[in-house]
Amino acid sequence: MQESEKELREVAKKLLLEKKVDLIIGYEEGTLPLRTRPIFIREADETKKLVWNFRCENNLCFYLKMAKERVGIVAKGCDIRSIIGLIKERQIKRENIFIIGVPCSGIIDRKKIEDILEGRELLEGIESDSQIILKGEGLEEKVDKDKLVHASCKSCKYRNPVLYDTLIGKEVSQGEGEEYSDVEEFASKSDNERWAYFNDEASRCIRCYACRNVCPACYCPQCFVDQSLPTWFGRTLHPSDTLIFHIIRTLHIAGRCVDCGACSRVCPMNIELRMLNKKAEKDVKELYHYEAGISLEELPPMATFKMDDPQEFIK
Amino acid sequence: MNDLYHPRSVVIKKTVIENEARDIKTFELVFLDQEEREKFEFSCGQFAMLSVAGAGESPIGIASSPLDDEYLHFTVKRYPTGVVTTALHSLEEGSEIGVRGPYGNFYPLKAMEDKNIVIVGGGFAFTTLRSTIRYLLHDKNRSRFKDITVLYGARTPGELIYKSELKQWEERDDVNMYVTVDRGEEDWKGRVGLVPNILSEVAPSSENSIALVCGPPIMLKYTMPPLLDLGFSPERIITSLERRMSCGIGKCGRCNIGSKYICKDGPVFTYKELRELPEAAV
Amino acid sequence: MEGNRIVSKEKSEWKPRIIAFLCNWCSYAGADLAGIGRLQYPPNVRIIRVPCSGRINPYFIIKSLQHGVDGVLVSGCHPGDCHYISGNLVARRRFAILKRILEFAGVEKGRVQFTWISAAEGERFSQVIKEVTQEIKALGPNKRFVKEA
Amino acid sequence: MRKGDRLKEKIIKKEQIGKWLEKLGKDYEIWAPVKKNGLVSFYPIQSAKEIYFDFLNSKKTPKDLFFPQSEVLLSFPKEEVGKEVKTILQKPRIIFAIRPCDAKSLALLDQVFDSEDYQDPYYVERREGILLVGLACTHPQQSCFCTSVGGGPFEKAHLDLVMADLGDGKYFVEALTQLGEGLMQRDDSLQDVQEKDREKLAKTKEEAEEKVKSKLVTKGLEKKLDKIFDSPLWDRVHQRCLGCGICTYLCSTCHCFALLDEKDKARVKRIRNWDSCMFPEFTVEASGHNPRISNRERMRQRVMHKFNYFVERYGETACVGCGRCIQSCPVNIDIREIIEEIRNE
Repeated sequence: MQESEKELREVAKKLLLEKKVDLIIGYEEGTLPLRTRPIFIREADETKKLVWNFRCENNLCFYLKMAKERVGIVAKGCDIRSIIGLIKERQIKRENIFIIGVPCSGIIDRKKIEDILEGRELLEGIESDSQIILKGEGLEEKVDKDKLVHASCKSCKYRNPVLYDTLIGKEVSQGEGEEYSDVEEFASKSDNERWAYFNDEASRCIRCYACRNVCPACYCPQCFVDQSLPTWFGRTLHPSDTLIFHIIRTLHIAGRCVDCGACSRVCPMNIELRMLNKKAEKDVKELYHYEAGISLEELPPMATFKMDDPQEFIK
Repeated sequence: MNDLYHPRSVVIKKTVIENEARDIKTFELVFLDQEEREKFEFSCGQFAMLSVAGAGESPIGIASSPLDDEYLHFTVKRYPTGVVTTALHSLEEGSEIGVRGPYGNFYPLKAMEDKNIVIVGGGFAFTTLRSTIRYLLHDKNRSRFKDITVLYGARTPGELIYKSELKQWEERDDVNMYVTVDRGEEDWKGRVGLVPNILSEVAPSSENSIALVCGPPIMLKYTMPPLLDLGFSPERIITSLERRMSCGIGKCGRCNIGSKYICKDGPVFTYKELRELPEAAV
Repeated sequence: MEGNRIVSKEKSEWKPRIIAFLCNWCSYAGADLAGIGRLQYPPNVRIIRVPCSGRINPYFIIKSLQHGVDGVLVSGCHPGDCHYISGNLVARRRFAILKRILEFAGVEKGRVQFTWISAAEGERFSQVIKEVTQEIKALGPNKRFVKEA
Repeated sequence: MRKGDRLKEKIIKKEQIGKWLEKLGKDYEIWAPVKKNGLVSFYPIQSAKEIYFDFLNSKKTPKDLFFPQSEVLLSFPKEEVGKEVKTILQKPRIIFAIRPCDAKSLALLDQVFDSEDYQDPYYVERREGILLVGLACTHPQQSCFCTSVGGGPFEKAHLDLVMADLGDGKYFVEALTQLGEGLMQRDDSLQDVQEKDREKLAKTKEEAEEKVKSKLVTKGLEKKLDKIFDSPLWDRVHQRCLGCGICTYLCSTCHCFALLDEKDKARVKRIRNWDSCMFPEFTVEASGHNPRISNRERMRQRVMHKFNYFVERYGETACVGCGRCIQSCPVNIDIREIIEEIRNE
């Protein structure tokens, strides 16, 4: 990790000095234990602030959507898939983006740390190669990184960038395990159980829209939920309103979602948004043999059709 | 107990389409309960929340004079994304809507007595100025004010509102009327020119005068320098601001500019106050 | 509102309220044909004519459920017959995902149904309405997404 | 209240709390911190067993018990108007174990919703019908800065009764209002305070205060802000912002709202929902014009409102230093840093 961080800083510095880019978007250390956060660098000197580690949890594509200059972006496998989506949907121009690809063995899910802490406060977190040491008042616990990896990353098959201008560090081994086991297990429950689950999740939603705002695939100038004429759905906290918001968002990003997991990670109310999105991803794969963010050419599945698309569901 | 947010019922007695684009309408509203009209004491420059059940509420300046005690006038522009304005425009005469208010402060009518009054208005923001003109020109009031100059402009002749009244005022000899349009049309025989330019041409004296200015932000911006040049001090220039509002009573937070709430501490501000407000952009 | 009253009556009397979004160029004419042919079908369906099944936004379907209808039927032209060449084909993908997601979230199978009915299929129309009505009746009143007053 | 009245101080053992609450539960609906789905929030409880005593602070602020995120104000047809505001609280309520910072936030909201010129009936009824039983904060977090904005982990202001965990299985209880005293007297098994309890309390308090490591100078901040409305600082601090509503919706002092109508089968409801100045739609006018065009303007508004406009209007900073915005911001925007930057500007 140390090595690649060094390499990253050098690459970024060079890009700025050679004026290949005007801006580097990457990660720096944050103000809370184990937190990193986005940083915007325009001066070569500042590149020493850049970090790359297990804790770089943000998907930085959000910032590409508004960047007007030539941008160098530090991007993990999933972030790059998001970038491919944005290029394909003509939200950004390939020639304006310099992709600094970083192979990634998975990133942290801070909610798992909260579970371990059980209400105690984390005062310090130290990251080593394979472990995180959690320190607090009367607390010192070593946890394997494997146990803290975000659910999206575990079975990720795109840990190595599929598109990049430069690659930092060495390629890593792909994620293992069955990608859709959670979805399948959940699908085997009864209608009522599934409905109760989603209703319960949606009842916690506070409509902060962080999931939507952070989502690289959500770039509509005005979201359907904010539209006033017509006002499609209510703006109350009624679980019907909030669940509809999440379901429609899932439909909107079906075939475009790359399962970067950002929506789940930003949710302050621990709503498991991945469950819906993963299901849509699975369906798109099954029905239309499409995976988002892999090729720059293939049309997004929901924007096209084939004469012989499956239609067993049509009466 | 829930009086604060409780609209009073009014009936749309009459509607007048004011402009060629047909998206500005004046609504004549009559309270179902005349007592409510008496309680609805307002002054020129104030606004009220008009509500259409199911669509919501919208803050609209009161266009009738406080002395028009039978009815209230509101002139409303319909916007394609305006839920309430669209709903209002679709209503027929006889429909029932709600009114909540009056809210906000008003033009300093008392301080204007024994002074020359210069009124500068642009486009559809002329509504509360119309209320003021009606008030000033009322038989009971006219003698309390000195010279009255009204300068009103719109983009095109078709966009001038209150046309029949403009004509009436032009015919009076106790008010100096100047009506102008940015772009003339074939049958337009009146003035052509931007409000700030016409203002400089007309050059009303600033001595013992107060100016009331209301219009789109861009007009306000360009009207201030000529007024200052004419010798109007910033505290003698009175204007009215607009912002999105929801509660009308200074609580919901959206019309917040600096420590002020437009709905409660405004909408009427002197140019002096305005210059001290961040974000006002005038 | 009338339907609302029906719902609140005894369960034995309960009659489902179903919204059918029908493509103007095929299924709507099919319904017409069923009418002209005096074909009997249950009166529980309220028809909304749309210019093409491609016009049907998932919002319409979900909003219908939120408003308390008991079932939604969408019917368009058979593949290859779309008046606008491919409206129904793009829609087919959209419906496929929508149906799967709704069912995943716990909306009962059969609550939201899709079909193709051409202008010539009056008989089929009445048959489909019979079936859909029966199936939705069997499911009972819709409880999913309903935002109670 | 007579200060220093020792009769108003008692000791309660942790295991006694259940009994005490059971007695209070006869007349009051008790809301307390409960952990569900990994989150601590205030819920009505039946038994003290449900209470999660070891919470740092609740995820959401208890402000929504006074000013709910979504509330029906009126409904039409009009024959129903007026019936709507029935008694909102079925039973008087106690919020048990509210943190001092959150209690302070209610005092700030009072300025807005219960002032001389405006009493919000919905808010006022709840405020009058809900007693505040505070739990002093023995574990302030790194992100806490209550002491920099006029509060403290053991601050007693605005509470009816305050409790402090002495760490030895005992809680120090102090009644601060007559109502609070009433609550205390409900249980005669509460014990008298011994001198060593008092010493313990002082020590715990001192330790807690020491834990509030973030020290910010907020004095004079409003004057500084007066001068930097157009500073390039705002270009920097907003850069990371996603424009979501987490900071506003988890904030214990944010109070902006929107009124909107909703139609269902039978009637029209006029609803008051929280709103956030971080959303573009907050200020966009019917004409489409938006005076706050980007996150830069919106974030500036949020900071200015808390540390300048509110101070000018009500004489206090609209921030209680609870640190929720810092903890939950998805991109780690830290208000402490922003304040520091403003001071250095």
